[in-house]
Amino acid sequence: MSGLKIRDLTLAIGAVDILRGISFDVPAGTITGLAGESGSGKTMTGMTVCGLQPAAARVGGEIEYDGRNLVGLEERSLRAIRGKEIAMVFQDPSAALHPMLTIETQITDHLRHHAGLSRRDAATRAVETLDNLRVPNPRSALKKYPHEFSGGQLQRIAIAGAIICNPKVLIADEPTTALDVTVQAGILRLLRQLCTDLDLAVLLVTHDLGVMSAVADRIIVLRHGEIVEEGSRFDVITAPREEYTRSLIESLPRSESWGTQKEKAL
Amino acid sequence: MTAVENTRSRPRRFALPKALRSPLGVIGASIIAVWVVAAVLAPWIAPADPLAQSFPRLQEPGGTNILGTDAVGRDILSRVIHGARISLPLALLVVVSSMILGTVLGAIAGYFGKVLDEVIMRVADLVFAFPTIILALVIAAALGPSLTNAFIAMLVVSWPGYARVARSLVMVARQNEYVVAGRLLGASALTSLWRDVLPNVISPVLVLATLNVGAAILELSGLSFLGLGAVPPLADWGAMVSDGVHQFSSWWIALFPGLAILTVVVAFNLVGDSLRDSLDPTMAKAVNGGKR
Amino acid sequence: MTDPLLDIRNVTVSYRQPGVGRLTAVNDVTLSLGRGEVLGLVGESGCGKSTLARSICGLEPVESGSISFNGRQVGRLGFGRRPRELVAIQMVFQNPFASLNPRRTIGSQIEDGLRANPRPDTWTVAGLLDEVELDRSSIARYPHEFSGGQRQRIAIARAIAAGPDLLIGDEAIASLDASLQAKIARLMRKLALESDAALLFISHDLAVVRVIADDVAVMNRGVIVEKGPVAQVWNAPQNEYTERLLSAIPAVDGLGRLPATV
Amino acid sequence: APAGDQPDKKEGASLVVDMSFDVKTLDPGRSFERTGTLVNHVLYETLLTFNGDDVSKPVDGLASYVLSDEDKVMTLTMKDGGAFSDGSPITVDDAVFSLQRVQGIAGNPSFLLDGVTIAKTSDTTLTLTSETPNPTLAYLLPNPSLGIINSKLLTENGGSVDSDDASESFLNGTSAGSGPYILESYDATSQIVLAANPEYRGDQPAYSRIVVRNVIGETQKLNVQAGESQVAIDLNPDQVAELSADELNIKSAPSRYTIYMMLNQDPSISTITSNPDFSTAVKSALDYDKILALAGKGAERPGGVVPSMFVGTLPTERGNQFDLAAAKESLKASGYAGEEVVLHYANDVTVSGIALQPLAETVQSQLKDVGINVTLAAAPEATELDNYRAGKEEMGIWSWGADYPDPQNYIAFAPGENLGKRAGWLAGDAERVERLRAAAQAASFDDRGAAYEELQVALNEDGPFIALFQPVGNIVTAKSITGFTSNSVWTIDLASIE
Amino acid sequence: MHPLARYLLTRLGIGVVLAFGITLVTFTLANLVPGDPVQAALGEQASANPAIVQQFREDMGLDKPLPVQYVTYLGNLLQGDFGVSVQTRTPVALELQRAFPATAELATAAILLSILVGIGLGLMAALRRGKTVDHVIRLVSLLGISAPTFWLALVAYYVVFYQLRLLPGSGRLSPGAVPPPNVTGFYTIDSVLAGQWATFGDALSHLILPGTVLALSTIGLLTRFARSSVLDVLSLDYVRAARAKGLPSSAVTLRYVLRGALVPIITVLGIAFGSLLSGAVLTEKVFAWHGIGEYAYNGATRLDLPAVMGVGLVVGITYILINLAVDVLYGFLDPRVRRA
Ligand SMILES: Nc1ncnc2c1ncn2[C@@H]1O[C@H](COP(=O)(O)OP(=O)(O)OP(=O)(O)O)[C@@H](O)[C@H]1O
Ligand SMILES: Nc1ncnc2c1ncn2[C@@H]1O[C@H](COP(=O)(O)OP(=O)(O)OP(=O)(O)O)[C@@H](O)[C@H]1O
Ligand SMILES: [Mg+2]
Ligand SMILES: [Mg+2]
Repeated sequence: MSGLKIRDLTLAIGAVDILRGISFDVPAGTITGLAGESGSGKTMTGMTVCGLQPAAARVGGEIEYDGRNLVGLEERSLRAIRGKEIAMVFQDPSAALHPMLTIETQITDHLRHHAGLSRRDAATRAVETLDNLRVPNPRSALKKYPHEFSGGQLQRIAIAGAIICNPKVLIADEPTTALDVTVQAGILRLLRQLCTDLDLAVLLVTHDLGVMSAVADRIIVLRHGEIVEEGSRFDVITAPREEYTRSLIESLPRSESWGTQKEKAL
Repeated sequence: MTAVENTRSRPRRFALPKALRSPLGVIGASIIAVWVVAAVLAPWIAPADPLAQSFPRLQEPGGTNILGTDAVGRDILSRVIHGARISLPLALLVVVSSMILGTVLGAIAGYFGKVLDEVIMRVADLVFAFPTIILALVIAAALGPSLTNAFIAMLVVSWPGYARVARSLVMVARQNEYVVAGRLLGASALTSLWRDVLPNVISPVLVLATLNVGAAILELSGLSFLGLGAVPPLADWGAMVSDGVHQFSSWWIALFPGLAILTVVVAFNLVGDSLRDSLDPTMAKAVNGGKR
Repeated sequence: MTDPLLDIRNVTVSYRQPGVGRLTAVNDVTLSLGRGEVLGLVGESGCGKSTLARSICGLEPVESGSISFNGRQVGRLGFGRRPRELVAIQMVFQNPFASLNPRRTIGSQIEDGLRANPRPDTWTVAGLLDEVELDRSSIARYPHEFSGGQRQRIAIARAIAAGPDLLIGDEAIASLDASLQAKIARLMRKLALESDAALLFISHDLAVVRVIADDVAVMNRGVIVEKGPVAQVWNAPQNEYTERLLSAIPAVDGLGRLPATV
Repeated sequence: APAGDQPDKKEGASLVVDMSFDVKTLDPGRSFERTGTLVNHVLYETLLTFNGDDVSKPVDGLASYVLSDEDKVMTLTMKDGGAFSDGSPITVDDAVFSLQRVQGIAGNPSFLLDGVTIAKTSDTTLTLTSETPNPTLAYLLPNPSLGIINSKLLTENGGSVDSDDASESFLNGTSAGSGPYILESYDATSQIVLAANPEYRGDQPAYSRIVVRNVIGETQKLNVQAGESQVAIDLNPDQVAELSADELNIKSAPSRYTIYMMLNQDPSISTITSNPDFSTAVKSALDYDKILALAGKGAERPGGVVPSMFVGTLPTERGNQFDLAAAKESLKASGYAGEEVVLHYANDVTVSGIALQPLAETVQSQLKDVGINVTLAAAPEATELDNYRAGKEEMGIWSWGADYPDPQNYIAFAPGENLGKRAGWLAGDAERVERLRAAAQAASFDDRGAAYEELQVALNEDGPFIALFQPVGNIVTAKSITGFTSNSVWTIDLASIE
Repeated sequence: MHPLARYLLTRLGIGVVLAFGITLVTFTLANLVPGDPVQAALGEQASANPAIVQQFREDMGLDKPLPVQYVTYLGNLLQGDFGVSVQTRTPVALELQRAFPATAELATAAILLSILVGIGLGLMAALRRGKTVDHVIRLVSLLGISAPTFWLALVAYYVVFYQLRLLPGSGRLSPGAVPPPNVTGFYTIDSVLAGQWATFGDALSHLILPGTVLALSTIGLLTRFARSSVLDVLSLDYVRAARAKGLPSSAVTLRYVLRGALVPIITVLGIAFGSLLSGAVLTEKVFAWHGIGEYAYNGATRLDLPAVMGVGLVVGITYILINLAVDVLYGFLDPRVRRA
């Protein structure tokens, strides 16, 4: 099986245990949702998979990818995997793209580095990718700077940069939190489509259960660095086993629970 | 976004104790303390009267005069010690007055905007467009050399730094929702400025002031060096270095007062740095931006 | 029919944007609100919701049209104090970390509210703290000792202390944890209605508004495109934009249905 | 003769002279500062001159002279064969033009010819006629400010003998004289470069090029030590004391400056300093030897204001003397009760390398010992001059440099005269001094010495001036320099440097 | 009109107003001086003669009322005439032409040095945050900003020139050396243009000591600033994103980090320039560098009104131009500014 196998992953900074031994799989062709309250270690998990945890962090356990354990791998080999095989998408696209570099530079520099393509070939590939992701006028978009795009377009561009090297794994850290619902819908569709078309293993980090419910195949709920719930999307949302998960779901305005309270208040 | 962070991590009161916990801050504070003690106790700890020309001229360091004597036979060590009584209080006075003046003007400009802002900030630009020392030079030359006039010159050239910082801080701070809330509850603009805005921008301004004490000492001594500051026979460090220009091979005349300046300025910078490091990043940036 | 409490007629507000020209943030908006009513205002980011709210408070100059409150014209807030009658419009803001002065005790900040109240004896600080379910001992504490949700309650207490006839919540719960949102929203509604005030509840999230407001207005690019009772708008949107907005909300049913895009 | 004809070891080499500049212009008719004088002396020849170091007797320059019996009319006869640097001959018209121009353009040196009428009397002669007997005229003519200018060239470049003259900037770029050097470039702030004048009819100077640089005293010392320059002009005795005579030549001579202190006599300026007893107290309170020590080795203290090398100088013993007891007594008699008196001085000038500041500090400290509270007021000279010349300073320390080597120059210290007025000392204020002054001015050559000595004794006793000392002038040169002449008028004769 | 062009024009307009303000301030200040410029310019004997004093006043236009003097000055200024120095009676424009390039060359050398060294050290310190290198660099930069320039100049002069004889001490060229033909006024550049390599070496060796002394405080300033802005950038998302792309760290540092850190650094360059000029006034005195600092000092102390105003103007305009250049550079580096 391609994709990621995470086994007993631990991460500590100083005396603080941030991840306390978590194990789960991110199989290819599926979206694995990672949920949990703020500070539960969602982002840390994603970063650790890429080997981008803070320098002071101590990592234990295994992250198996393509038959290798990424934990403890030397920086050079990691760098060869990073961006090429395992790509990342961040929460706020306008912060994750350098404001002073053109789109072209930002979505092709690692392509050229990893695949040794010429500038022109890389640009051609970039145009194709942007076009696939339905970014309008891809050719002229390459020459533009991030501030000239809307948030949704930027996130598409960022995703283009992430998939341009044909990675096997995509880690998306709250890719829609900074966006409006209408835009969010588009990005979610895109993720779904990429996952299927490219047989990507997607790790989707989000605290939004609506998003989970829409795209994740499996849901993992993290709390204080431990997995408190894991299961298929339907199971977790309709029949949460953990108290914590339940409270999360109940507080959602989508359920009718608010309505009853409104009547009460009146 | 930034506003969130900035309120979240800001300590409630001025973070002196925490800031001074850093080792460099401690070193800086200790050096300042030593100089302050030296300044206060100067008459008792200085080996000689700083004005008494009672020694052989141009004695090398060592012997009776530990740091040597100057061209008229005064003890350099005593003069260096007494120099602290001039440089330190004057620099503090310059910094405090220009801080008050600059902050008030900058806060008004930042809070009220429009014409007031334009007028105040254009005047500040005007002052900025002059290199400090040249403007101070003209002022000091115009009014005649004296510490008072050096003070006036320094005040004129240093308030804009505070005004800029205060203005930019106030412009951000007045966007804060508690400021708006205060207005909605019926506070007048002045009340709002005084009660809700100023207290929340004052710590970076104070940090800037601490950082500027060093610069003020440097500039004041620069004026004295040019003969436009302290009036002889006052033992002023800058003026003492200037004496050394005429007595080059008697290197001790210029060396020691220069070292005195260096240590004090280093100390204030160390303390200022650790204070700034204790500020949250956005405010620290404002402080950096206002530095000349 | 008596005059409504808040009467917004053909209001247009625009901003000057350097190098671009003027940007009309609120375009010819007409709305009214009576006592005891809860109106939700929804729309996407940047559509002008906050601008409208700020104009109602006199914080933005109105370019054309008029806003009247209790029959009194709302003018732009200048250097002076706000007119006594207009203090009856109070607002709760989005950012719980910026809505309290970090250097004053929460007691004194709530007192500011009481001082602005024409009937100051309606409330006491302690009573208000009870009302928002905070410990009375909090009076002497400073904002940084409270969590985001607690701060938002303090901000609500301060607004309520002023005895408002109109309470505006501008994304008042948006930055809170999902589990807290319901609580705070409920609190606002309850307090507003108990004091016979109107509530203008602004949010970009239609799902949230749906459960708290009686009526809802949908705003798009500065224009109110649809207004009506919540159930009607939710179940049978008249406007195409509202429809789009609604269909983009992911359903939390665990069925993996992708939200619709246009 | 072209320079190439005389093989010389220094041919082609540049001579570097360091001095602190006070130059404002190189127009001889306007220049009266030390640097300008030094340079103009080798750019322009004068009708009369001094022979090397000896300023006691004017000798023939471009002309020879006879003075009429009553000392009123001087007849100058031009010598043949003189030529300007552009090759044109020097005529009597050039001489008349040059002198009249000095008068007409009313520059700093125009006082040299006050009350003198200049007339051409033949193709080779001109006369200078004074209204009153003017025995010093011959001592004035060597002054480089009275250098002879190429009148034709200057007229073509805006020159005239009246206030319409517009040739100053021309003269700042091109010299129009007949001296051993011509001006190559002039920058008032950094340097003046001179090149040998191939048309010069005297002996070609040893150096074909001279760079005079503007450098402060302390740096001059380092430069001459490092071999960066060959001549340093403004070293003070302290600096000289640190030099080794094995490595450098040091020539010290009394300078023409008198450093003096002034006590204002105008009661409206100060009731304290105008009190004669106070004045006397100050005169005895100063420890002159200690002050002299500040001026370093070689400095002297004549008994009065006239420097040691001039006729009529007063021996030290006859001058004021330090007497603490007497000072305290006079101070008591004056009724002085510890009020602040302000001592003014310029903090940006040095006189022969001596800064006034330590001096003022020492005076302050010495007066303190008898109980006089002095506040120092330092200012740049430019600011202070105005105060001083307007007679508004309570006390001041200034220097007076002889404009020409004659004691008559020191009449300025008399009541009602230039300096006297600045001290609030007006004509009629001091009967004895004025009587002695008249006597000194009337004295014939042999008696002048004694007459001026008497005058100075009276000045010391009754006057508001206290002569402090006469600094030494030091010229330090590299060992490669084997000789030069110097005097108090043009400091050093650049053309004489070998 | 292109927004950038309009922006520049606005800035230029403000610059003109500022320059006008500078003349007004200098004029007012210089006329507050208690001394009389005429006394300062005239000798002992001449000043005692009222006729000469009067004529000098007329020559210099000092007999007119102050407002008339000011208006005349402004009028002449528009024709590029800065007036005539009261002290030297030379056109101020001419004197500035001589003095300004000297200072400009010194300041340029110093600023180039500071940019190179300052940014380099700052980057190094930030990348090795908390390590020994970082501490050493911080110490050095702290000393740099804390040492009085005039004192450093003295010490450097004494040690490097006087004791060690490593470098020439004073002046811009060796004594007797002929300056290269004047094109830019920068001896280093002019000598290269004229192909005079010996002169170039000479000018350069004279530039090193004062240039370094002058640069030290700016290096300190820039190092500290560069360090903190690099640290800021290092924590930004786009740097994380760049690293997540598997780019080599040199590419991340140079392309992403430095690029982002440069913008705030550029903005302090204007400030640094101001402090450099202040330093120049003090440094020039020690190194006998006959530049604008010395000219200003002499002008101010000798009450040479036109000279002081000339300096004020030239320096003010330079400051404005430099800040304009900084703004343009800023726009060049940051596309967001380019548009707004
Ligand atoms: N650089 C760091 N050094 C030390 N601790 C860190 C660092 N970054 C994050 N942490 C800590 O690690 C824990 C997990 O953080 P993480 O960012 O993974 O949370 P998260 O689940 O992504 O939260 P959110 O929903 O707010 O993004 C938190 O307690 C946080 O304080
Ligand atoms: N002070 C201002 N100056 C210029 N433009 C502004 C200003 N404030 C807001 N705008 C612009 O006006 C428009 C409406 O802004 P407003 O804040 O009212 O939107 P909003 O609906 O509250 O959005 P959000 O949901 O993001 O809070 C936006 O395009 C915004 O960029
Ligand atoms: Mg996270
Ligand atoms: Mg809003």
